[in-house]
Amino acid sequence: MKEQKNIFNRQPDRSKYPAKKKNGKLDIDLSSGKFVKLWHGPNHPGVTGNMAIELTLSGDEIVDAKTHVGYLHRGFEKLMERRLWIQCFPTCIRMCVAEPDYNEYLLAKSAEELSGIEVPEMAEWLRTLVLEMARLQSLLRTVPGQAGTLSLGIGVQWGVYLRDLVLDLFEELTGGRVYHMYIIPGGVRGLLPDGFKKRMEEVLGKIDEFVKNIENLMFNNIVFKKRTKGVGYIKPSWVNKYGIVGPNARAAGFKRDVRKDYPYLVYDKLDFDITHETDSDIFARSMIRKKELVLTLDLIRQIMAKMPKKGDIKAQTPNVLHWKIPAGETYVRSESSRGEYGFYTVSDGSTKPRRINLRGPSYTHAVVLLEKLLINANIADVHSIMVSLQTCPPEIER
Amino acid sequence: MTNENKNHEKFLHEENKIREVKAPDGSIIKVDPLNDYFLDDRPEIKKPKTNKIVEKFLNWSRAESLWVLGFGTGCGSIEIPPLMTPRFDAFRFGVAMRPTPRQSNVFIISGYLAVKTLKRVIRSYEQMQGPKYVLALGSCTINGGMYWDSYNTINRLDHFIPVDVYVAGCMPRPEALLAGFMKLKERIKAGRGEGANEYAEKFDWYKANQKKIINDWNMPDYNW
Amino acid sequence: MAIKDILTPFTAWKKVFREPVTVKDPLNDRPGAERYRGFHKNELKTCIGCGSCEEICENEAIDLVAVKGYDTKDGDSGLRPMVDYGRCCWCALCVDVCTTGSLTLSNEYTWVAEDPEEFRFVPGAENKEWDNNELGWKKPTPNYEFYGQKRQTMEELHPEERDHSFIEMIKGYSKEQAQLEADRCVECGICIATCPANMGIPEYIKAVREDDMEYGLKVLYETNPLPEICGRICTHKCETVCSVGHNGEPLSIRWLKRYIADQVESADYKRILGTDGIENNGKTVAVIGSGPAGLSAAHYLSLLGYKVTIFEQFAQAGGMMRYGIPEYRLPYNQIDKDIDYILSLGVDIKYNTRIGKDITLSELRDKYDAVFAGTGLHLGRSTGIPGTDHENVYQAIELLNKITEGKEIHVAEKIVVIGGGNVAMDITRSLARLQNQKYGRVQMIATALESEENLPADVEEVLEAREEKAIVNAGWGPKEIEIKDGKIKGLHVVKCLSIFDAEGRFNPKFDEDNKNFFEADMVVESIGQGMDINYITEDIKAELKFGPRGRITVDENIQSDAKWLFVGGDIIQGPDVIHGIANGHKAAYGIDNFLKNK
Amino acid sequence: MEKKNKSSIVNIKSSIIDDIKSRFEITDIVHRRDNMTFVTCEKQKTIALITHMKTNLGFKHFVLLTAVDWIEDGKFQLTYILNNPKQKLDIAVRTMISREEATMETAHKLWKQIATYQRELKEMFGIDFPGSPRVDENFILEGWNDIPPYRRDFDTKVYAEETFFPRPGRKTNDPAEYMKKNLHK
Repeated sequence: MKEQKNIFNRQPDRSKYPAKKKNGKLDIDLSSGKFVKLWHGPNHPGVTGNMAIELTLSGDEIVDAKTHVGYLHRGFEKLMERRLWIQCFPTCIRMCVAEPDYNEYLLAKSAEELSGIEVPEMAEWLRTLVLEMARLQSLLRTVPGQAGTLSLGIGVQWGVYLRDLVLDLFEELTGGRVYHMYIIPGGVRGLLPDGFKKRMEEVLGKIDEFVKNIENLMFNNIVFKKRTKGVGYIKPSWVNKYGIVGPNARAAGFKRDVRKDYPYLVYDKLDFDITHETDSDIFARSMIRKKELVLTLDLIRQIMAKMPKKGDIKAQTPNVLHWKIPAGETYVRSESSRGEYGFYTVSDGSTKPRRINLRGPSYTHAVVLLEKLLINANIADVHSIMVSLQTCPPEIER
Repeated sequence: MTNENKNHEKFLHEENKIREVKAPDGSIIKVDPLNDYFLDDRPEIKKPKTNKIVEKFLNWSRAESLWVLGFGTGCGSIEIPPLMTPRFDAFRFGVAMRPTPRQSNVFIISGYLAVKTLKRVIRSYEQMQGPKYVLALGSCTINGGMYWDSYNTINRLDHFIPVDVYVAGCMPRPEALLAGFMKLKERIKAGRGEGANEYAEKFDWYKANQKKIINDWNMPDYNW
Repeated sequence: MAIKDILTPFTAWKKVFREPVTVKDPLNDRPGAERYRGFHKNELKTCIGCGSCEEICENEAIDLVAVKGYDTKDGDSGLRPMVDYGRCCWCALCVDVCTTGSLTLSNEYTWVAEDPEEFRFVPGAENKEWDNNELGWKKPTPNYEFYGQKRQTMEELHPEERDHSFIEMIKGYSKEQAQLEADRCVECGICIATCPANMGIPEYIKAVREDDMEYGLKVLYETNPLPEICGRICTHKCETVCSVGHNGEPLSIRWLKRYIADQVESADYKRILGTDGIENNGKTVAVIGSGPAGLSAAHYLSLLGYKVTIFEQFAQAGGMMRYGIPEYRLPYNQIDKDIDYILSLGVDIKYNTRIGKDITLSELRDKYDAVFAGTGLHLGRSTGIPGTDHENVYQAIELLNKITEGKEIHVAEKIVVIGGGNVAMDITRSLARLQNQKYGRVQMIATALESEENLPADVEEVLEAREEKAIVNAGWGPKEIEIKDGKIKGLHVVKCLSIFDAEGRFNPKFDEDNKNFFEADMVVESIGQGMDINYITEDIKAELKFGPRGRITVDENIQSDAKWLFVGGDIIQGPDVIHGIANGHKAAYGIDNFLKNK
Repeated sequence: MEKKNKSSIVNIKSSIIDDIKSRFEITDIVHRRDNMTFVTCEKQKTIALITHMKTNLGFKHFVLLTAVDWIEDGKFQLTYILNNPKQKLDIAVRTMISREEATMETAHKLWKQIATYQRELKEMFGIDFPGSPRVDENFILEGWNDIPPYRRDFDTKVYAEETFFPRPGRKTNDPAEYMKKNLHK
């Protein structure tokens, strides 16, 4: 794959500066006055999550970056070790605020796989619906959010409003606005309410229009193009080396999508193609997310059309108050809007999990990869790059 | 004043440790960065105006211009964008977001506080201009919420900074948050929004609580 | 980089003319959705305070507190959940697990306060504005359960297989069934208080679930030394209050108890219960009667080191359990299993020894340090209606005794049983079996004063009697036994309207116009039994106090006013096995206290 | 068609397992799913095994590295999950290391993100990976002076109650005990 030429880069070449010491480390002497330390974060106004990047600047160019996480650490993996399996269900959701449903699904799936419980078909369809809705609402924040990082706030205003409409639908279906707590081990917690399909179609129609508008606003916008093309370039060879997954890998030309590669739930009954871009810069990643948004709209429509009308919503599990899951371990994964999202679950045969470990895409994207991408970037692009990787600190530190 | 607590010393960053520096004239100067680079005044208690009408007017104006610090500390911060965008449009109620503590007078603690964040929250809170108010969202700020048994999140916010209004929920909806703002306005107008003075009055108690759990007290005692 | 790229972003301006999307009054315009999980509501009257909500809450947000106006009673702990909104995460697991369905969430979501202490409240008791909200989260239906609602079906012999023989009809649970049944328990412990013996029910059910029979047996023997017997014929009052029974079927607590006892070989009992080599403390106690009360007392006294001697009037031990309960319900080998273990603790038993005839009570008083009397109700009561003196009118209890002893009894072709209690059902079904053996068909009618709903017998007993083709015809008062030519023709009855008067005294009212006639050539009376305490001589009687219905008054230690005499079992309480066991248990500790302080 | 796919993946998997079996001593092979297998390898050979899988068997994608504390056996289990994106196959390599001397060879040279995992393990479990970048720096916690929190012997509830001032004034009753007090004769 040919590497994209950096046509819009307005930066002078400073690749030889700062000089390297003999041991290979950068020669950064803060007291020389040539370098400045700048902390990006940890406070944030509700876009990514609390996370700090310790930047070392030379002029407005970044010569060194260190990420600092842990501002949102609650110790979920420890807490879940002292909760019953059913009690983990409300707990694990909070590991990622933006798309909590993937946590619900993965916990349920792990428990079901380890104990060999079959979930009714209706529940599988509803789960798929909820997961796609979760992706939809997450993308409605991040697609315009990318423009928002360049101070193009109007897309964010539209997106947040539409996301709110999706949240209203969530509220109808699941009873919760942000934390839905809907996918429970064994099944789901309710059928579609009356008239849900119609209201869903209304909202989807509005989002269709939004996609057109955002196309005009962002992707045909000269400022956006100039600020994003060629910036934050990820070499395709890094994809395996840095463990890049999801949209970020797809934007680099890798056709990888858990929904297609390891079909779970009812994705094998849905008709879709993996989104694909090759430029691997911020623009390409934004484009991928927009395509994902369109794909999600299509998938939701397919689900609504193909879904059975009624059926059981939950398989009978053992009494949840003393549900023992047979000893064993498993890893289950799903495709969140950020990429491969998986739970590694170990059970020792008791009523509580031995260990649940979350593999979040931000864990690989937002620490080592981000540090790498920020080198030689302009200070004004830090936030764009961070958002283009869809950084979500709560899932890094949990 | 600083560096008294031996427990903190272990975690003190290299650049903040007391060290000796050679001056150009050859004399040795002892440098205590935490002491030397910051003012170590205690916060002041600002008494309300004696004139009732003036004070009432001031309170009314304070209540109608709530400038919120853009520092989302927990889950609840995800409900702040909807609140500030057209659907709920908090601007019409006099609520605006500001990027720095210096410009804001309301701090929304939007849920759980990890110890690491608490330290930043205290710094930010102390840097805010008085009179300042704290709005606490969700179960976590009241009694620990979901993370009541976590080793890394605090249980009771009112032990660390004075809180004006609590909003129940996990997480509270934007509407509930708006109701919290209404309550806060009511409180300020009634002259009960005295958080900053309370902090100054019980300063030692708050500091003791804060220092008990923040092991690397890598900052001056009071940042203003 | 076309000119288009510069111009198209301005298309956003066309939105300027669109209607704004702003919610006018966000605080009032947007109630929560139908399923919204807002603040808690609780129907305090339905709630039984089982604490399942507290148990499932991962945040320890729920406390159980006493609420005014709701007292502790059987099946209701009197506690109600208090929710701490400094902990709650609105997951509604508490709603989904609620055994009675009383707990729900409303769709109200705004609660703002300046004082953090305000956020604790007892839903339903504090008149919150959302108490009457219709909308909000309720447990999803159907087929959404956190624990099994259906009992494991107990395999039993088909009516055709069982109705002519005395083989045990209940087959008992398999391991798999027992574990599935035990899994349904929510471990609330509400049943414990209702059990007369206060057995550790959730604990032994847990032992079944975890397949730890030895621990299960230990729990059983803590309060009940006759698990095989109780596991079959206990009146299982616990099951009537089982919290799981509020939405589904109650747990089969009795069958689980039987399962544990059935799994352990009698040879292992001593090892498991650790009762080898108990030291004798040199004191002696006499126990009159080897019924449940006597055996229970003997068991616990032996564990305390007393040398116990039982005096039994019949040739075998067990009292009413052996001589009153038919073999198809309680096989004799199972009685022997429990009794043999108790006897193996060093208990002496003297058969065919009747107090008052073979030995007097005062002799016992002089020879032993204390005496426990659990003599039971062995005298049949008669209705006293005309015709009861006929030779073919029998007392149920006598017939049952004879069946046990293997004696030939008279079995007529058509039989009427007067009575609707468990004993009446026992004799009805026993005679039905004998009729089957003798005539190949059943012509049994059991009639009772009580109406169908209020029959004192257990529901399943009546059901099974009917399955065995006996007729149970409730709500009739016996009037007269018609006798023609010295032979019984049948029983005249009139409709019974009510049994007790306004003050609760026994005073049946009849509708004399509504008559009926049950054809029969044999009548069995089973309207209850009386006690025979003639062995208590007048001089001892003078020391005692007597309560209503001639029952001896005892204190909470089952100690009578003659300090050396302890009295328990059916003659003071019940009648049933489990009260007897409880009395025996208490008496053992009462006697121990008494003798230690003597 | 689908069935054929299924059997082919099982075949590929078994040939891969055979390959590593012939080169390394692996035990405890657990087939969790058609496309997922857990194997256990001894500590010294683990990194070599992973390197072999990456370079020769097409396991290009590294899924995760984490530890499980088996305090009863005095062991930490390290789990490396590797993914073969072409064959769509997962193999998880487990290795047991001593809890007392919790050190492991670093693998950060194979995949860059492993450095992050190893930093987390160092902080949360106290497992050392000498040579791993920034492994001694704070990752998540700040000023932590207790035993590493993910170890099983660290009791988070006790720690939280001692440290974080739970709001007083709560009292609960156990229904069974409460009824015992009020009802038992």
